Amino acid sequence: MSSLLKIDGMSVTFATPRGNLRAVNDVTIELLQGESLGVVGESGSGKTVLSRATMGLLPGTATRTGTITYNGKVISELPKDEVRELWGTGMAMIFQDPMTALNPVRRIGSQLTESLTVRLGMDKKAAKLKAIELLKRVRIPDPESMLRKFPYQLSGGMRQRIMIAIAVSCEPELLFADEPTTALDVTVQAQVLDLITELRKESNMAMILVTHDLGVVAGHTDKIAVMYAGDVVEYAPTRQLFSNMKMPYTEALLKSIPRLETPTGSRLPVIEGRLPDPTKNEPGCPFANRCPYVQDKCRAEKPPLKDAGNNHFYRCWFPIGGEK
Amino acid sequence: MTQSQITRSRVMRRIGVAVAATIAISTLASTGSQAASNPSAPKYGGEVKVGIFDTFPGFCVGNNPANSALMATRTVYETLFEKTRGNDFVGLLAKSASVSADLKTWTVELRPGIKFHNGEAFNAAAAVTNFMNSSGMNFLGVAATKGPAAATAAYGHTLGTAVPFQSNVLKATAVGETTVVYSLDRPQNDFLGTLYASGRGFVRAPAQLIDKTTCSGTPIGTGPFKAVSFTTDEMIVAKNAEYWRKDPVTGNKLPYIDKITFTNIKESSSRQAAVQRGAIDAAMFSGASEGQYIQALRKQKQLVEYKSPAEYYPSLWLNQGKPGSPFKSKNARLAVLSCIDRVNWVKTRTKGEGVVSKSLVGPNNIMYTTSGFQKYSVEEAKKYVEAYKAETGATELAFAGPTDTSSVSVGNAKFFQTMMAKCGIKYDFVTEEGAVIIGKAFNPSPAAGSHYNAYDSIAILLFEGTDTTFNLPFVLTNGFASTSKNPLAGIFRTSIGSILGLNHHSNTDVDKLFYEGQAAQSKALAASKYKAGTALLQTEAIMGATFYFSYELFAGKSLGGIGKTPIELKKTQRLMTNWGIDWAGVYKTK
Amino acid sequence: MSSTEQIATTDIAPVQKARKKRPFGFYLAGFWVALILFLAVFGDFLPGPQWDESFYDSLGVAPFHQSHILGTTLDGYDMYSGLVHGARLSVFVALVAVIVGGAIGTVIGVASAYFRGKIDVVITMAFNIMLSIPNLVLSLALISVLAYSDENNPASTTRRVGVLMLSLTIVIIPILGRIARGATLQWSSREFVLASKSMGTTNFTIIRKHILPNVAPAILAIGFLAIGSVIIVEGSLAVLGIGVPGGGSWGSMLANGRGNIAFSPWEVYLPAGAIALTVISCNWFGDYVRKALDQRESKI
Amino acid sequence: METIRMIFKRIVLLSTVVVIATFLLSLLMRLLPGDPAAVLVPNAPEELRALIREETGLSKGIFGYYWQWLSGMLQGDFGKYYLNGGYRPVSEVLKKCLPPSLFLILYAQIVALALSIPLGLISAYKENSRFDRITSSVLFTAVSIPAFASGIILSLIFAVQLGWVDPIGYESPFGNPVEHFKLMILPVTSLAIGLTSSYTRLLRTDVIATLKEDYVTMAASKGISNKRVLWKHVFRPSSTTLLTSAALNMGGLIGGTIIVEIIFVIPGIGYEIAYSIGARQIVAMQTLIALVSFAYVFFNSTVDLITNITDPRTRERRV
Repeated sequence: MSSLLKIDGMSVTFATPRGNLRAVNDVTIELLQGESLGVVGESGSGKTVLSRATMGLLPGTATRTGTITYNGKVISELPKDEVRELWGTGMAMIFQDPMTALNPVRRIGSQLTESLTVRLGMDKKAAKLKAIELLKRVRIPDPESMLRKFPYQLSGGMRQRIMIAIAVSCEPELLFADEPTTALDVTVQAQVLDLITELRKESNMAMILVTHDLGVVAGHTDKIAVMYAGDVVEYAPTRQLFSNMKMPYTEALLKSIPRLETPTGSRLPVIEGRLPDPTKNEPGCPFANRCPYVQDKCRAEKPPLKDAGNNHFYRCWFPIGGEK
Repeated sequence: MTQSQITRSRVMRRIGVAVAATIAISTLASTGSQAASNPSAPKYGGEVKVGIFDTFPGFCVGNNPANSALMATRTVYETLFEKTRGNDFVGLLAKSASVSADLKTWTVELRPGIKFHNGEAFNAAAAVTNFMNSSGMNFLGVAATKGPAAATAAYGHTLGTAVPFQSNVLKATAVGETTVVYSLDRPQNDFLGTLYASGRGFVRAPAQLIDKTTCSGTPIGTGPFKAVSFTTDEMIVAKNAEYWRKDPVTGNKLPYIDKITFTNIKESSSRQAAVQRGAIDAAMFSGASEGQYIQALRKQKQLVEYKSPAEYYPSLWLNQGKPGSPFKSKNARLAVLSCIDRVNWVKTRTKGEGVVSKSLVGPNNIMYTTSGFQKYSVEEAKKYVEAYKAETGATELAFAGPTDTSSVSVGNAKFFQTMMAKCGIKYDFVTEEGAVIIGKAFNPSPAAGSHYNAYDSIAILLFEGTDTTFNLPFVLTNGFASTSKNPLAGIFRTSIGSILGLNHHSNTDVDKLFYEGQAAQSKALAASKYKAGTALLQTEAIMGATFYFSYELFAGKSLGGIGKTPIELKKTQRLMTNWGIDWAGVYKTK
Repeated sequence: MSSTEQIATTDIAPVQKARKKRPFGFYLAGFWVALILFLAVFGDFLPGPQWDESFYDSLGVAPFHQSHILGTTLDGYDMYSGLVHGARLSVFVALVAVIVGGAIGTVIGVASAYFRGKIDVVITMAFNIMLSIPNLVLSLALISVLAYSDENNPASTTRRVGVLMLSLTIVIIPILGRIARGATLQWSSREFVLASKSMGTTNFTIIRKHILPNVAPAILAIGFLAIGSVIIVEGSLAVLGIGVPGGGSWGSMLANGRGNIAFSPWEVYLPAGAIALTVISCNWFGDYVRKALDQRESKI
Repeated sequence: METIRMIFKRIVLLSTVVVIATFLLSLLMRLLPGDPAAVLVPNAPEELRALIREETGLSKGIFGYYWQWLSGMLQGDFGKYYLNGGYRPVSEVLKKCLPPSLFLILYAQIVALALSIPLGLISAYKENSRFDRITSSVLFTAVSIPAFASGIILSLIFAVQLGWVDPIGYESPFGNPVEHFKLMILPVTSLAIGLTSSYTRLLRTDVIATLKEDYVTMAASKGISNKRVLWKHVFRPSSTTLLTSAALNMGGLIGGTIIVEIIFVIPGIGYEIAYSIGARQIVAMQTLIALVSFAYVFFNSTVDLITNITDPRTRERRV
């Protein structure tokens, strides 16, 4: 399999009234064709920015540095119009909240066929047929009447399926899924994720799945990048990560997932403390203040990214289970 | 059928405070230059747009269109007689007139064969109907038999301020088809002036007069144009194909133009711009308030100026009748009249277009005399103020007057206020809409405790033209003489008859002198009596004046024939008057 | 709390700069308003020609004349003195109308939204009725009726100015009243109000302590805009001949001079400029208050 | 069914507002001191005044008068302008003065919308850019210049000095369309300046908010052009406030055209209102203002209704 996407040393800063805010710090990630990567972290960890920055969907207040190579072509320096050519057909995105990400005043049909007519140049009839097929693929009953509906007439799960249909409509090679299930009921979360994985497998799509829930990525990704305060703090193949967790932060994330076997009434462990202020550049490990294993060195110096072998990287002075 | 012009809502704008002067510019002077300007032969057809500065109040006897609106009205209607440039009368609808030796019976011969726009014949009966309505005689007849309510229901629409202008006529009788005999109460040598009424004595079709629901909205006359439609601010008239007049020089059938649209363009600057750019073919202006526009237009080579003689005489009326007015005191009147800085008024307010008054009327009026006219002197005025205070025990000389809402009128009032302040006189002005002012100044049924004229003083144009008869109802103590045998006198002496004299003075010597003037058998005697009357008004400080002014019409080269079509050979009517020009002989050059 | 996700929004706005400083216009507006207020208060003590005296020998002189710094009108009135004097009337009329109208409107609007029920229905209806008639028409009708007098000595100048202010005040009441009502509705359902209520605080105290301070900025913002509109309406009324009589305000200066634009254009440009600058300044302040308000909102 | 009920409720509310507004107007007219008939026909004899009092219902007290006026209105009798001796029906005047005003307002709205939609979209899209700041300041200044001043200045420059169009007048579009449009240019411009300014600001604010919506990012991520995103995805959801306010202005503008109609001598309804107020023609005045008030309430309710029915978001709220 050849390399599809390579992010090399990407940083993103936002200009805010309180000063520059560093959202993503020097991140390097590689994704092969058909592979899926989970990006995991709390809110504010920079995971959403990472995905949007990669695609180029950032607001004007943001500055991005580093190199992004897509299919062997450096796209980070391309003018906007050429990057846009990739959107939809090359890379596509499924958004977090299906309630807000569908245009409330346009019918499902027009939103769904827009990419088909505009990007693929289909005529209206063909686009409609294709749209119906897409809706069938995302398991929507009675797809023809669906085309005439407005988003408000649909449930959250339905809307998310529509979004998925829109995202895959042009058969992209790379799919960004930004917390695709967060806004949904627990019962439909799994269905939606399974649907995405199935679609992905059918057409060998690569995927970057952004989530705060380690449990979600476990079954659906090949590798995982854990982010904290803009840094990738642990990066490993999925199995490797779960079997040989190095970062205290990853551990804390894992503990915070509610499990069916957790006795009712017991308190769910949460990560104490808060993320550091991203506008300030303080020395030391950013997790130091919240880390149960913190030592003096952690507060003094920021750990570099270390290689644990087996494509496993982490960023900690005192990893769980010790250094390799 | 005479009509008063008092209800000129917008006169206030062209007001002043005035008396006496020399003839500055006369109509006759300006005619020569225009003779050469339009050599082309008259052509038929075309539409013309004209800008005016008054609204259209309607066309019944009670509606008195102000001067520029009168211009439009007079394309539809015609008077019995028309004034010539030599200050004589020439018959228009009438052919001739003769008077008995005692000056009490006037016999008017009408032109035969003239028809109103609705096909009705204009004849002696029609002329009498006009008189019976506008004089109130018809009203009286019904009132006598069926009571005033029935009379109002039938003729209320034709009751207007025209009534006192005809108070000297006891009876009008039709003799045959074309002869009307007017029997007068007092001898009157200038009765044709009464019939002309400064251009307002025009003849309406009996059908119009009789229907009270349509009288003011359906103008039907004999004129060169028929009314097509009118709104408050626009009147459209179209050619009357059956018009009776022919050009006595060329024999051409009149009129030439197909359609004229008269539009009230309130904003002077807009009217100026419109005529200057050729958006309209002609526009009328008032020299009293639009000096800067007139002067700017005068420089435009593409326009021709038609200027009336300076024979419009705004006056300052000092109300002696109103409770609380200071003007029962002669000292108060003298103080105010001595405080009028006419030279600077003319310079500032008329931009030099007016003429400084030296008498209540101008030099081409038979009443003209400088005798007794108060001269401008702040010291004198201050002395009179002191005398007034001593006489009445008042702490100050204070009075009020109205101004309409236009910038010019308010500006005039402000100027007047500053002027009075220099003499220690306190003048307060009250801003009200023109129509409201007219209503309050000429109020035939004042509420208890108020008066026919609600204002201490009012500056307004009522004296116009050269006919004394037209000015009399305003200066006499009552429109109906105390000796009047007019059957209406009983009813109207206390209402309509008494409202026109805005001064509400009680000096019957004034009445006597003017009546003697009207009864005089020779022009010289008449003149001396009139002058004595004017002098009395001036020495007694009954009223004042500031300036005289002219009306102007500016027309583009697209119009020809203005002032070139006499009614009869060698009897050319006036070129430019308060009611503009005669549109019958005007044609479009392209 | 800061979250990058909240900032990350859309790509389709190109580079923008974060703005921290108060814009230059803010200071300009402040300077102008200060100047106008100064002139309105102390104008009569400043040296200069009489504002209501016609200078017969200098009719329509251009600005920068030695004795008439801003020129004179075609009728000989000094422009500088007129503007200084006009500042007082224009600003006075506008301030009175907006402050009094705003106060009444706020009381009614707040009460209406706070107590709800029938009062609210009636007041909302009343506001709608008043708003259904255009500003200018309503004030025209009010003035023409209120300034009319049947007495022998009819409505005086002072009375007309009073009526003018009264009419403009009446026009302002529903405009600001509706804003106050809307803001109160929004705030009175907040938790701290409910909490306060549950602790037995009196309605009056709640309104005074919790509602008014929060509603005030919204009213202030619109109030500034209203001052601008009142100045313009006053000018329009002057054009119609029923503004401040005698050319005492900027509006009536403009109304009087409008016909002379071809002869002495400064008669139009100077008062129009003064009105425009004042209106711009008021709008600026209104905008500034509104933005500050938005920021505060977004922080909560 | 629900829609019908809503429409019915609106109609009831609308009529209530109009009835109360006009009743208050009657009350206001009756505040005029003295005899209202004397106000209508200032120098007519008492007999005529009595006749007019009877005809208008002024003799019947406030309720009688109002009822007579209202029932007249409902039967198409709009009252009269009283002249000294006769009258003109207001309906006749309306026939003449309504079309010019409607054309004027319509054109001003079209021009203002045509300008403010692209301006608002672009300046929101380029928020805080030089374009945005220049547009904002120009519009800010423009709205601060009163219509009467801009009208006079426009007239001086384009009609008097450059002579491109005639300074005044009105032509019917059916008789002389070219002249009609030429004459409309200046008045429409001076009306549209202020409108454009406020519309642009409204739209800009809304578009800035919409641009932050997820669905806009979503649309952009489809790879369609910015232009398409702006028009298809941003403009429509942002336009509700703009269109509502434009529709509301229809009523307000009828009165707001007074000044422009006077300066450019357009025989419209604003002009007639000013005239009837000036001449204290209280019956005509009441009818004309009632029509304006009706227009305002009518447009207000209609717009509300239409957005209620057509904008899925409001339906969502109801659901």
